[in-house]
Amino acid sequence: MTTEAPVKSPSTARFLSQLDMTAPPLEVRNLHVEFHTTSGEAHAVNGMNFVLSQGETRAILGESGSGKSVTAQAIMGILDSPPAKITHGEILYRGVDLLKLSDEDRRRVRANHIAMIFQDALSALNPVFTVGFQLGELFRKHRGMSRQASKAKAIELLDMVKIPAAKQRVNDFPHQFSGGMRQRVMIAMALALEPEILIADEPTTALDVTVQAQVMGLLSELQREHNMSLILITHDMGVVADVADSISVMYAGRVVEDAPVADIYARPAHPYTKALLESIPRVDLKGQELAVIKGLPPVLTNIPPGCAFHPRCRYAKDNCKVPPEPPHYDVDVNRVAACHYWREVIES
Amino acid sequence: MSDLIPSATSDEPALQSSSSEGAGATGGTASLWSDARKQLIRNPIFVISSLYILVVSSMALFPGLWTDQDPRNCIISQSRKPPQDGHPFGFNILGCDYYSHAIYGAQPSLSIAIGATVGIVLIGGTLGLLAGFYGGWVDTIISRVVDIFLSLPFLLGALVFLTVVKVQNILTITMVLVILGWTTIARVMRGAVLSAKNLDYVLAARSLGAGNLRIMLRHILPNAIAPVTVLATIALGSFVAAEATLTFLGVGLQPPEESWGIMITDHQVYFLEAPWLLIFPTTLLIGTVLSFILMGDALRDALDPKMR
Amino acid sequence: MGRYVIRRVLQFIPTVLGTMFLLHYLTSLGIQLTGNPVRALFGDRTPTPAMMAALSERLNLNDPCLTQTGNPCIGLFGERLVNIAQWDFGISLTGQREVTDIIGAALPYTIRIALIGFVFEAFVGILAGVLAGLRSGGFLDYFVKISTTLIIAVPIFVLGIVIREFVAVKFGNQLRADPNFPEIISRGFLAAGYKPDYPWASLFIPGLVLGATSLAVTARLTRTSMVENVRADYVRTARAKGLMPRRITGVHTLRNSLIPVVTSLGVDLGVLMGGAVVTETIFNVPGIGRVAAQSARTGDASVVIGIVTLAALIFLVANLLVDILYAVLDPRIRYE
Amino acid sequence: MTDTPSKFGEVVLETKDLRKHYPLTQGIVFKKQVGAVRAVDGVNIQLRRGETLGVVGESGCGKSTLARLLVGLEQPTDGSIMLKGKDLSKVSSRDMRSVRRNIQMVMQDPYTSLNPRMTVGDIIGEPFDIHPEVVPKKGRIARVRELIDLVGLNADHINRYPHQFSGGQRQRIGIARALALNPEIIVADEPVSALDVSIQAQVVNLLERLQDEFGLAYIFIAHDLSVVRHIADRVAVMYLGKVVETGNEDEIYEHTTHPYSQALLSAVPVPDPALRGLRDQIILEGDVPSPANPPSGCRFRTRCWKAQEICAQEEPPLMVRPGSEHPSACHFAEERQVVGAVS
Amino acid sequence: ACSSSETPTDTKTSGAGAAAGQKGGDLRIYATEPAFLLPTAGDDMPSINVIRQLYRGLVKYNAETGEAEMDLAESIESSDQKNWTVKLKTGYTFENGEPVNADAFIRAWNYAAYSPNAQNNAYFMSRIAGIDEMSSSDPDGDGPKEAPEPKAKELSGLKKVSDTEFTVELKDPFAGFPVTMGYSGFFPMADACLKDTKACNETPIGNGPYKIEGAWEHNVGITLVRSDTWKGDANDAMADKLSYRIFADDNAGYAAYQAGEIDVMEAVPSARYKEAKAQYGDTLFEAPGDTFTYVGLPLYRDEFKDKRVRQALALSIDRQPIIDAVFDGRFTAATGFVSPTFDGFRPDVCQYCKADPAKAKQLLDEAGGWKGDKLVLWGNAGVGHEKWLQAVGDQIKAALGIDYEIRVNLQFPEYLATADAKKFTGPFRLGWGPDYPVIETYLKPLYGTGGSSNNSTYTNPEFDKLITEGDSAASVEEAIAKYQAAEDILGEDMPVIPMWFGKVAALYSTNVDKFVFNKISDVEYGKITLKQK
Ligand SMILES: Nc1ncnc2c1ncn2[C@@H]1O[C@H](COP(=O)(O)OP(=O)(O)OP(=O)(O)O)[C@@H](O)[C@H]1O
Ligand SMILES: Nc1ncnc2c1ncn2[C@@H]1O[C@H](COP(=O)(O)OP(=O)(O)OP(=O)(O)O)[C@@H](O)[C@H]1O
Ligand SMILES: [Mg+2]
Ligand SMILES: [Mg+2]
Repeated sequence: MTTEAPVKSPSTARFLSQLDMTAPPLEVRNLHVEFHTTSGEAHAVNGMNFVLSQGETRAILGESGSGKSVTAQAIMGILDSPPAKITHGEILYRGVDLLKLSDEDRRRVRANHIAMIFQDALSALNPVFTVGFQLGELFRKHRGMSRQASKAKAIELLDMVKIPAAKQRVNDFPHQFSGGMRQRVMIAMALALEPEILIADEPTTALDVTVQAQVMGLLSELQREHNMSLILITHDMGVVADVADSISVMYAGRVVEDAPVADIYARPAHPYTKALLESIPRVDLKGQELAVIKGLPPVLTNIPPGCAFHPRCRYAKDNCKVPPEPPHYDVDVNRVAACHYWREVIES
Repeated sequence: MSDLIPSATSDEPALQSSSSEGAGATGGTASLWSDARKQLIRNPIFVISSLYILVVSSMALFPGLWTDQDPRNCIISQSRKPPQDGHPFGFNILGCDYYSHAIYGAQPSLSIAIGATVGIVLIGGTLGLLAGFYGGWVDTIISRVVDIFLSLPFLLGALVFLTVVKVQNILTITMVLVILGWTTIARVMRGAVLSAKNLDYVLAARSLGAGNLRIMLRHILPNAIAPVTVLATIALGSFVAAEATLTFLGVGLQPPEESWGIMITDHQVYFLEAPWLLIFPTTLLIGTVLSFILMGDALRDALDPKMR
Repeated sequence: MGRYVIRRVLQFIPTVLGTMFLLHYLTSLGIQLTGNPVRALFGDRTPTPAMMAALSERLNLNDPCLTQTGNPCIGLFGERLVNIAQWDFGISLTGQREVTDIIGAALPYTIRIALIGFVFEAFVGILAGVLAGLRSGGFLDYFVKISTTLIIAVPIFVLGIVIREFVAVKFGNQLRADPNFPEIISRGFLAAGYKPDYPWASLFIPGLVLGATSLAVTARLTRTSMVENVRADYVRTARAKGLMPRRITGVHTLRNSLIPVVTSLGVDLGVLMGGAVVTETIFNVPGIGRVAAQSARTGDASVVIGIVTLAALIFLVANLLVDILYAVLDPRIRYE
Repeated sequence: MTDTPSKFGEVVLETKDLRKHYPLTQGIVFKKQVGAVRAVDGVNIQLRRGETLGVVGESGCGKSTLARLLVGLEQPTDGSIMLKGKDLSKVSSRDMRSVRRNIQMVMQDPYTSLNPRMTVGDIIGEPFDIHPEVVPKKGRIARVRELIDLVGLNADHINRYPHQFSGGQRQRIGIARALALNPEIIVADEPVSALDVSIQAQVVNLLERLQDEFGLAYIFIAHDLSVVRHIADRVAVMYLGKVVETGNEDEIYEHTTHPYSQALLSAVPVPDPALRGLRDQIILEGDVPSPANPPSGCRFRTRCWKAQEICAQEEPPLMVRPGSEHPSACHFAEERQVVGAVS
Repeated sequence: ACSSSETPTDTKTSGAGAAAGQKGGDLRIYATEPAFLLPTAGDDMPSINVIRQLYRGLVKYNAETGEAEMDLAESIESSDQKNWTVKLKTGYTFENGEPVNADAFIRAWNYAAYSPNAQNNAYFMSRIAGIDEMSSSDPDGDGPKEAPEPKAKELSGLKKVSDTEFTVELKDPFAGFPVTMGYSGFFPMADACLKDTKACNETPIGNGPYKIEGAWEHNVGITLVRSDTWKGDANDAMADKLSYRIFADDNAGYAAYQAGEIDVMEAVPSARYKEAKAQYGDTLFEAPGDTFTYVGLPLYRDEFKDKRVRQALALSIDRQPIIDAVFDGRFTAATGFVSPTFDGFRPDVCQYCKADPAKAKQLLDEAGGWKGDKLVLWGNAGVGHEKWLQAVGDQIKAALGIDYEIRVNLQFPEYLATADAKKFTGPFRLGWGPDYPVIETYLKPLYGTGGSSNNSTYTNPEFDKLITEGDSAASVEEAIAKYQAAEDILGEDMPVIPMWFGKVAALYSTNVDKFVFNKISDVEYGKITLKQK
């Protein structure tokens, strides 16, 4: 893709000059997000930490409600506030704390530097505008292109994500596409301005396995081509195993284990990760009875003290049940686990 | 119903979507009513309007509680005397105590409104239920009939109906309001039933072998009732106002009935000379209409998870 | 799309016929129940049978079915349909004018006042709704909510009379006392009712009163729709695309939020045309609403039937157009 | 399907050439049928007592329609369903109720499949209201509590409403309802796909336990092939309203012969990074064609890498072909190991 | 009789003097929609108000005295009060140039009388010989058979003598004939007008001091400008322009007056009277009126047959407090059966028309007490009669102890049908307005045997005889004496309870220099002068 000269305002220039290109593309430090609800404050994210390095694919894994999407939206700066409130933490993009930027600068980071793909492409695309309009809009608003030029760009993008007959389909509405194609349109939209970082929030959960394979294949291909860093949010351990470099496992809004992908599957260091791995059936093995994680995920307005996982944990001892929550123990280089008993876990 | 119930009809898209939402998708649905109740008692608007309605209803049901004067006991020489000791609202044209008039006037106004609301809920609800549930030609016919009645402008329609029946009493006015008002409920009900009828739990009951009646009454109706309740509350308010407007147009209740509508219409011309004659009944009326509408709004917000 | 339009148009026919039959039956029943309305023309002087007969014949009230209570008078309905197809709605009781003439003369006024009301309703209503919806739960939201509820709660005739007496007469007189004040405002916009010298300006206040209720409804509907849409996934996408807040609201949120609003506005135009009964009476606008109210009271069946048929037709056509408009605005329907 | 001797009991459910076509109509006043969505188009399956038949396939291939046909929510357009040897289309409507009792359903979405206005007791007890002959009135509450207990919930929760339970618990309530009439067959339409992985295992284990306890036969529909492998004894792979391959778990997963099944299986991600890049992944081009207008001949040919001329002309029957021991509907059926295969 | 469903309010009385002011200006007039602008058809006040400016007839009424004066007629004479000779002045023309001659009158009257033309003013022709041949009735009521064509197309009683003279033969002698000729139903019409009455109704071809400008804008307004063909009194058209603005609601009209949009509003809405008097006292014209409101008694019911019962009922009512409370004093309590503005009016004819509860009770006791159930008071719906009827009921209840209920649910058409069918079950309210300035207009139609509006079914041969004698009396004075004797009989028999007569309350603006009111023919719009700027 050729890039036209971006329209740069002085403030953009100032922002660009702040960036430290030697710093990792993204670093999240001790992020806390709360939601104000009728039944109290819901602590959706409680001290999220991770570092995304250049060209890396980092998977954020966790059950429904563990705060994956909220984290992603916090990074994008598109949380609805109210009710959401970031109470703590830093989100460093190339060393610059996004939370401290002006609204205008923050807006420019989106799509230009960090882009995002959503889970449900049908509702994430505006039903009343053509796909071409929605793609072209990016070029018109961020690059100041003409209608025609932006349409040509849109067609180019559709071609890039392998949508057949892109020239015609650019005038279609989202509902006229199949699920897989819609998700590819979303990918095209996210990649349009060649961001450095792409956040994909469960990009294939709504798709069939065969289509999922297509889309995931396309995504990793494009990631490689554009040398992007990718945050892949999912709860499918299979998908992660196929594409991720490193994994952050979340439980109740907190990373409980952060490790390179191979280590986690081979020797999980946190009881939650371990239980998760044991409880999933595998297509390549006719397993015996599945292991079960007893109990339920915590209610976010009332997270158990100490280790949030302790009520469901078979390793839990008394010190897990009282504050403070377990710190991130260094298990290995690049590897941490938030469990007092990670050694036992890793060895069992 | 041009001037009067558009609040109900036009908010419908929102309602319908809420019904589909309410009936299905979210996990929050389930607790719909109990959650709603919790939310409602904490909502000052809801509490105040319910209290107001309670007061007004008690006037209608037990006027004796509020006044021991006979509103028909008039001294013509007291005509249009301003409020004074023992007669807080003053006297009307014929020298009757205006306060007791206002108290007794609540009954016809509310009877009409409540009667008409019950009517539209029964008729509109039943027809909407049948249309939505059976679909096919039943739906086609009912929908066309709805279209026909819907196309009559409310006030003009009421003028035509009431001039035809000639007799303008609580019953006929209620009937006319029902005839012109049931369609909104029918449409909302139909929409709610349509979205409820293919829900999984209805299919589950079907696969157990449940009959149509059981499915309608036990599974569909309770879950379609929320949007209807909201609409009915708002319609109730509109009907209180409608009674007054019909009286203004000369096709409303006839004396010696005493309704707020009559009181307002009779005395609107004196509003410079004896403003209290207009202000008291109008305030009572607007308060009631307002309370019902706000109550409906609060209900809608409480019942629709999306509005939270 | 074309198919969709044709289907809607075809559905329209039975509805129109049904509406007309309903009206026909009602008026026939009215005559059957209460007797020949011609009698009332003579007031307290009893007319001779010859006079009654002559007038009844002229007014087409001599069909024997009109004396049989409950008879639906199908024959008469057929005649009526044939006549209506030839644009003949009969003649009025008082004055014995062609109903089409009466409606033709009155309609322009109603169209004017409805248009004023409509423009007012659309602009102010949508604006208020959008502002309230964007900051739901904020001060403006409460303000819009309370004021619209209040407007809905006040019977329109009370509102109309209060505005006529206090704004047009009292306040207007103060302005009129000042000879330097522009007449178009003091005598036009603030006229006490319709005034032939100011055919548009003097309809301004009546138009506002007429549009008030619908305005409240539009504002509320817009608000609801906005609130629903500001949290929509595609709005989130628009934000993720780094668009300006103004564009997110103005293009992505508004466009979707306005779909139900625009359709309800379309129906409103029909409602306004038929709903001007009270407003036209209070502000002495010689439109169809005022004529209908008067005719209904004098039992002038053919005028009432003509006007209500017209109003119903306008309403149905508005509905039809709205459905088509809906399909135009929402591609999901268009391509079904 | 071959009647290979089986460790399971007699055949309790069998469909013969079962079809469900949803008409597509056109026309304004007089509607005429211009086509049909062939949601289920000639399906033959057999289910034995105590057996689990897994049905897999992509979205829209007709799995749910098949399920609805089996439990009587839809009437078949053609073909027959034999329940314990009785042809359901020939059973009088009076007997139908008691026959139907033998086959019950568990729905996909635990959030929408329970009436939010009814208590758990009412929900589980409703089958008894509809079939009062099953349990005498007096015994009902006891029976309901028994069922609640059976699915691993606290019987004291009988008066709670569904929203007070988690997804997994709700799915148990749905299962309890299905069990109430002592059916022999349970049709489960994606019973775990709405659940979190950590909860999914609980429900799968429960279903297995109940099968062992009561000798139930399951039709287990899923799009997650891993779960199906875990629970099913035999598997039927569906594509566009047809069964393209069927066989026991081992035959399908280890010795699959139909190209579609192969592609499907190869696309399933395996939670083992060690296998990354080593697996033989077949990526299919394009989307599933519309069931209203399926391709001629073999329906898979438009996406099949093996397709030849004959595939467009002749529809391959579902039968056992040389070189394999289980039926497959492909002219060029050929074994290829995809699962766990390291290329 | 102007049929009014409303509470009879105002009408006429003599106005200010006729000293000529200055001509010119645009007089903006409050009006309601006329039914017709054809003299033969318009019988309602709104129509007549306009017709009188467009057309002129044989006779007019003096603006100050109300006396009948020759207008287009040179003379109207008779020796036997039955055969009348009308001689016309010459030189008058219609707007289109046609002469106003004997034919112009004969053709208009024939047109009015011919029943298939269904002209409302046919009624006024009913004294002329030959009227019966001009109408035919349907043999089977509303049945399928059509009414046959009437036998004659022209009144046999009308004979043209010359262009300027014609004779009228009446069925029965009537001394008041010339006086009635001022009524607009007797105005002449042009040939062109009758050729296309529909067009003539919209753009009248008149012969009066004003002509229409443009056409009648229905429900909006009618604009008249001074006619250049008018040969009569030049002071009959003072303003250059008469702009009638049509209102549907008098409150809206009053608002327009308040906003300075109207110069003359002949009827203040009754409820705003007090306010108007306080605010616009200087420009409020008040005079006694001639509309009569009464409570009829259904003599066809047993309980009302005894005249003492009727007298007792009448005696229990105290009119003035009701008038003050309900109508802000806008009526004059009735003490007889004819209007105080009429020649021949005498105060206190009716001795039972004042409140005397004690005597009432006594009379009722003498009559053997009340024999009916609850007294049902009837009124037509929608115009507020219930208020004063309730007051009346309260007073009767207080005086006689008879409980009452009110039936005001019938709209006017049905109410009249009930009256025609003699189905009132108790006292009923009705109103009456005079057709011509002879007191007979209050007597014969209401109480004469078979009178057109004798809703009480009162019949008294002696009363009938006195009326007939009055009709054929040689002079108006003699006639009045007979009529007064008849009225005395009513005062004793009390077939109805007279309630009150209207009062005129007309508002004019400060633009008006001189307001002219004619006690017979209402506001003289043409004679009103405006302040010239
Ligand atoms: N607008 C909101 N108001 C209140 N709570 C919210 C809101 N949005 C999210 N939450 C809560 O925040 C928590 C984390 O939500 P999040 O969407 O991040 O979960 P997730 O890990 O993405 O789950 P899933 O796999 O279901 O997408 C959830 O418990 C959710 O209920
Ligand atoms: N009532 C219906 N009318 C018309 N077509 C229908 C109807 N129900 C299902 N279909 C169509 O039949 C086909 C099969 O649908 P079905 O729901 O059985 O698929 P499925 O395999 O269960 O898919 P999923 O995995 O998405 O649940 C689909 O193309 C669907 O659109
Ligand atoms: Mg998420
Ligand atoms: Mg399915």
